[in-house]
Amino acid sequence: MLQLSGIKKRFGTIQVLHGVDLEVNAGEVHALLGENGAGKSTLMKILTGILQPSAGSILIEGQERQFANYDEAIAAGIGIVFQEFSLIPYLDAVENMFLARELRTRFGLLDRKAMRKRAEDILARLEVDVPLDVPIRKLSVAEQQFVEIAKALSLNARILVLDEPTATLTPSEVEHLFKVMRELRRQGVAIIFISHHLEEIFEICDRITVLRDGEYVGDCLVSETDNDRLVEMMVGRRIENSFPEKPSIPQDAPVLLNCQAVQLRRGGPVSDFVLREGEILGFAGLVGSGRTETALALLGAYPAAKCALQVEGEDIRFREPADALARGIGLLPESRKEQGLITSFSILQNISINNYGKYRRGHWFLDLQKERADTETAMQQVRVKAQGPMDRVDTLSGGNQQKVVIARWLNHQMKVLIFDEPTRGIDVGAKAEIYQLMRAFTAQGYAIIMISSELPEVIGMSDRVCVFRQGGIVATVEGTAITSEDIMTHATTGRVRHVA
Amino acid sequence: EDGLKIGMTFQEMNNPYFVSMQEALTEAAKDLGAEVVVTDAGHDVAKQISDVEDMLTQGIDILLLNPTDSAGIESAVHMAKAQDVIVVAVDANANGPVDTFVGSKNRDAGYQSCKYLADALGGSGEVAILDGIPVVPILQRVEGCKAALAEYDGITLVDTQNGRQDRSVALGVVENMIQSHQNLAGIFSVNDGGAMGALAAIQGSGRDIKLTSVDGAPEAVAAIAAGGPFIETTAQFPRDQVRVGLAMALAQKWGARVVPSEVPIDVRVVDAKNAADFSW
Amino acid sequence: MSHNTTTAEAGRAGRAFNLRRILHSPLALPLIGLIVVSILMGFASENFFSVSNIMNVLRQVSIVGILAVGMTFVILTGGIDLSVGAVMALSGTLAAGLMVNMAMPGWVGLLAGLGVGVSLGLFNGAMVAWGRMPAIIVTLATMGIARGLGLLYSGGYPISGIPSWISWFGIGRIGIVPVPVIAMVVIYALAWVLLQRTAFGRHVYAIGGNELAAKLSGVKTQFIKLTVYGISGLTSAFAALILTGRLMSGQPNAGVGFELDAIAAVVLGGTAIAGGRGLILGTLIGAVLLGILNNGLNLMGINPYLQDVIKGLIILLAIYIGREW
Amino acid sequence: MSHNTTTAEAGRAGRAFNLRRILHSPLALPLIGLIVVSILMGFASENFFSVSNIMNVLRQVSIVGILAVGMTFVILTGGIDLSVGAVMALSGTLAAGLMVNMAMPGWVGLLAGLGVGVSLGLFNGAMVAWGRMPAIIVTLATMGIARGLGLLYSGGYPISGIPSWISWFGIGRIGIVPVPVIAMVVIYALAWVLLQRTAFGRHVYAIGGNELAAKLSGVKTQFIKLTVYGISGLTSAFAALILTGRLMSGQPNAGVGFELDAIAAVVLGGTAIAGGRGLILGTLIGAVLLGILNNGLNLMGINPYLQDVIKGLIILLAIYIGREW
Ligand SMILES: Nc1ncnc2c1ncn2[C@@H]1O[C@H](COP(=O)(O)OP(=O)(O)OP(=O)(O)O)[C@@H](O)[C@H]1O
Ligand SMILES: Nc1ncnc2c1ncn2[C@@H]1O[C@H](COP(=O)(O)OP(=O)(O)OP(=O)(O)O)[C@@H](O)[C@H]1O
Ligand SMILES: [Mg+2]
Ligand SMILES: [Mg+2]
Repeated sequence: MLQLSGIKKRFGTIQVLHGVDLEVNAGEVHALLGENGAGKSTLMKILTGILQPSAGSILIEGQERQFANYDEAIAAGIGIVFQEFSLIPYLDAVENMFLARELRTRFGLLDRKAMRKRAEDILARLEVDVPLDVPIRKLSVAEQQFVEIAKALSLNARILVLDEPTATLTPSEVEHLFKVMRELRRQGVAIIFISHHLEEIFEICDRITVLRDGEYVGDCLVSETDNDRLVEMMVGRRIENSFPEKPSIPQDAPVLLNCQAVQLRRGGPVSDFVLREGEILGFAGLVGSGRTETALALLGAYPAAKCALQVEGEDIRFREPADALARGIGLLPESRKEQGLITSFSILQNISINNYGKYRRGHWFLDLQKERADTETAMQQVRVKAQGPMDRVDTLSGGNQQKVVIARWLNHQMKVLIFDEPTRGIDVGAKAEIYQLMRAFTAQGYAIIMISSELPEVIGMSDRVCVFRQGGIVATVEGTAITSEDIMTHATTGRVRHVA
Repeated sequence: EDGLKIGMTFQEMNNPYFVSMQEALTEAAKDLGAEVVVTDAGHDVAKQISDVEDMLTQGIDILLLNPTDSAGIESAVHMAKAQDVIVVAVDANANGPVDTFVGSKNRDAGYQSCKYLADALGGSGEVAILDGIPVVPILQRVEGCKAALAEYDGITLVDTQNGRQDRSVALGVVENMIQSHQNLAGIFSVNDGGAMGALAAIQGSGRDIKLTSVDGAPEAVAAIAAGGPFIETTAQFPRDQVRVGLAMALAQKWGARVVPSEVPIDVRVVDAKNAADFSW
Repeated sequence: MSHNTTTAEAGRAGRAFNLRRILHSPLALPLIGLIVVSILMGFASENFFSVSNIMNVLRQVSIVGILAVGMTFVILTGGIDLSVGAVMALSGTLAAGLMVNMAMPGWVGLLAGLGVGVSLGLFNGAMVAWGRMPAIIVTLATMGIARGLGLLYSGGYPISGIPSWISWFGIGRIGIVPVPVIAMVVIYALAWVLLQRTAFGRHVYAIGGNELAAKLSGVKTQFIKLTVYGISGLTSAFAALILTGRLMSGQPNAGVGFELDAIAAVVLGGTAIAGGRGLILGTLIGAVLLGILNNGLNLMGINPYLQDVIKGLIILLAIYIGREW
Repeated sequence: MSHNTTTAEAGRAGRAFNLRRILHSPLALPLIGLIVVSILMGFASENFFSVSNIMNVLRQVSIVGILAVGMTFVILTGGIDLSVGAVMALSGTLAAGLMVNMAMPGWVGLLAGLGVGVSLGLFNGAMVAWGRMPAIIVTLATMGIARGLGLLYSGGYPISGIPSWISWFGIGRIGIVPVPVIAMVVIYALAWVLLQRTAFGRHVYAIGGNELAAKLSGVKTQFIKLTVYGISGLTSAFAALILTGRLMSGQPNAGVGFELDAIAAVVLGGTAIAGGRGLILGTLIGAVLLGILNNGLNLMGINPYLQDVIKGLIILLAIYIGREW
């Protein structure tokens, strides 16, 4: 059905793809695997006409094709769900799904009824309930992801590319998606599926192609491989058990952060929790359960109705994240592109952005040498793959961008770090590194709040877990009680405490 | 409600020339016990029409019109006449059934200034014109000036640039003129605002360039009295224009059936000799 | 951010009128502003609420109101058009010039005027869309070029002597409603249909919302941008037509600073200056609000210098109240 | 997007001069534009390259050049300041008024002028930073308010009769170099240090690059924005000082349209109008380029109307060549 051979791509002087092959059959779900920056997204952008290859050929049903732009690829029956969202924030779901492919009435006006009907049909097929009249930016990340998928489905594509669609979904939503993918497979659609979750690969995929550093490593049938072998193909080495040992935290460890009451919206639930030195406190819950908002409220970045905080025993209310930073509380935000990176900046400038207090010369001026030296150290610590600290961050792969944002907090003498979905879109190797890093932080006496939608991660990393539901904490589980059943029960049926 | 209501619309009010008109109007109205409404069109005819419409809504009896543009304002004149308002054009004429036009002889003003300049240069030398906003009175001054210069064989007009009647713009423009014409001997500015900028440029350059202008603004008169490059301004009489205009309107209001359709107000040469005694 | 500023919501609000919906529509705040200012003006000046003054205000609003239509399209895509006033002046001047100096029939002049407006608009659009140059500087340059051309052509003099029927566009009436007001309403209605009921309109919003995403979804972003500036040129030319009718002459100096009034109208109407959000009816409200301010302050006989100050403060207040969070 | 427009790279480029670096610096294109236009002007007018004319050009550039410094700060954060010309006029008028009408010593007047500029700048900044209102409309309103206040205060008359030593700021010289030129160079040097060598400067760029990200990582975005508009007010007041010295009077209507010249200088200098990228030295080059255009076209004795057209076309050409991809 689809055959890519010898695809090469260079950006300026950087060779990103060195002759990659990929063969996908009709009615198959084909996994594309590789570390961050291996070139997966780039390859898919070439397939869909968004980027032009420097060399190589694309054959569809035996015919050589060249797409000058995405439109031509769509016409040839190719659809893609991008790794980065491509929705228009102020248009609603229907308008987004039919953007540039609107249905029209006889008079050339929009046929809004028909579009709405078709959108409802497609979303019903996905078995998701997405509000249709609300601008897309009001929807949760998961809802937006489903709109993206629905948009690609509305093209009736014969070749469908899903670039990390599950990164923002909960397990039950992933199940939804897989059901739809199976149905499409039955209809003969060829699906290319990119994910860093290997268990998903084993669940849904038929065949696998692995890339490493822009090189084609090989392909194989899912039924003929196993987890360890895949990881070795991807990373070139074995990865030990990825979660580090949990240290034992003394019951009387000093409380760094005492959140006495946080209420996101007036009339909503009120939550409280404490964070002790040296611990990792997990925030679990379904997507949209209010974990991110709570975290932002703590820092003063979200206008919560109420937020009573004690930092090291002192009552405090932060007006903006800068105040929190001054008290040693930092955030790794959930969406790196919108909230984390300054894309026009270099890696160096992104890392040192809130660190200038350390790089002073003569009180007022920046010490550029020290800034650079520190940045290079930080980049090595998190293993950012780049040519140098002066590269612009928007040329990095998604995973490497995430590492840059993490590196921002390495040079600080922080007390509390809030990591919101720290491993979203991160490859297995890097994930393990991030976990090690988090434990290294706590060993120095920091405390970490980790918001995560990946249950294994929550269970593997957290010393205690606060489970969120409908905007508030419904339960806090500790030690051996941290099991996936327990957390899921609370997250789906826990009683929400409302106050008068 | 029954008192006399006088409306006056100005083409601009950030120019002492028009500000002094407004002062004269306010004084006169005080004597009469009349109410005064004043608007500032900021050189925008469309806004000026709107201003007139708004004043008509307020029920004015007399409209003193200082048009930004003679042709453009015509519809406002018609509207005013349709409401039986007495319309007197001041300083620049307006098309349409204007009852009286009271204004300076702008062509004469340009002519006299440039004649004075040419004479001061002994009838020969390079001269430049510092132009202004393209409205009829200004264009007439330039015409008059060129006519005067043409009478002297020895005078050559080497440059015409636009200083937009703005001191800061004129300053830069004249600095450039002085750079490009090494033999420049005289400059005529279409108004005193531009002339003050030109004066600063001439003084800054240290060259001997003579400057004349039109208006008779207090600053200009003071500069002429002080001696120096600024040798003459052909004064207009803004306060008198308003006073005469108001008188014409009142005459008609009181029943006069024949009022002059045009009252030209003379201009007067103000130079170092008489500057000390002159004011608007 | 406020969550009542979406196009789709407004679409729904159009369907059934109930108070809730109106209050949650992005039009609510501009409308409240309009009503409050009107009431204040009504108290301050007895003539304000007369039918003749209302028509008077609307007629005065029409020119900037029409310019603001094109401006809305442009701003919705995230651009800006500083050339509208100058393009209007040039288009009116050339139209009048053809009629007077070349003795062409009136309709030829008018068509030529429209042609000039559209051409300059497309020129802007081409620079922005294909030249990938920032709109603010492109249209700033065009503003200078258009002014210069108008003055060059006319030698600085206004051009009068155009056929008298053209005054109908500026001062005619149909019933008691002035022609410029009718023209303005028709243009707003067309713009509404275009923005809310056609694919083109959706694409305009999409580009302003996220240009890259729109492009990736297959929106012909360059073509849409080109068109949007073309529309702005066209509405400038329509404004020129009414201006020419009102002034009965071609005025190369007309419309200085109108671009700023048009921008103010658009923003007062609740459209985001960054693009992507806003409603054309909001612009109409914004334009009327500005007109009422000018008219009311004049009616109250306030010192013209003070008027500038008051107008500035009221605009600030209106934007402050209507700002998003 | 081109990837040679980062501040740090320019920082590096500053350290070692070699041709490669200069050609890859974001300053390269503005500089080439400047050189080409200068050479053209030199051919067209023999006086162009005289020392006295060069000093003349630089002196003329100084006022807009200084305004453009504040404008650069503001634009780098993604904002815009339309009020610079009006704030300059008001600050100069009030300073002159205090000296003349209130008979205060000159330095009190000058300090008061600076105070007025900074206050209005902070007023803009407060509206933008805390009021979360769009900069374009806030500063547009401030422009109207400042103009109105200036005219109200002076009654429309220029205020003359200020102490004669103040003319030193406008027409004095140190050696052969005019004082305004020295002032401009000093202000640019300070701005360069502030932007390239302090944390404040980095934060200015960061806000323009991604405000939300900057905020979440602990940049005091509101404070920085406030400061940036304050700086713009301050540079407007410095420009007023030089203008007052040049005109030896307070001019309430001076500087109309200077905001557009300042924006043009910033953009010609390669700063992205959307913020986040650009260099202060580029702005200097842009301002000089504009000044050379004005001066050269004047020297060539070109019809003033035609000058507007030519200037517009050259700006378009310069931006076209220097645009990013
Ligand atoms: N526009 C660009 N200019 C320069 N380099 C680029 C550009 N886009 C991508 N790259 C580089 O290409 C490489 C491959 O990136 P790509 O996004 O395809 O990786 P990926 O396999 O999708 O990684 P991830 O799993 O993190 O999404 C990366 O090293 C990235 O830095
Ligand atoms: N401005 C807003 N107005 C209305 N609803 C909002 C707004 N912002 C967020 N929400 C909703 O609030 C809910 C909580 O969102 P939040 O992002 O805190 O969830 P979360 O638990 O962190 O989930 P995620 O895994 O997506 O980060 C979501 O359903 C979201 O749609
Ligand atoms: Mg990728
Ligand atoms: Mg979240």
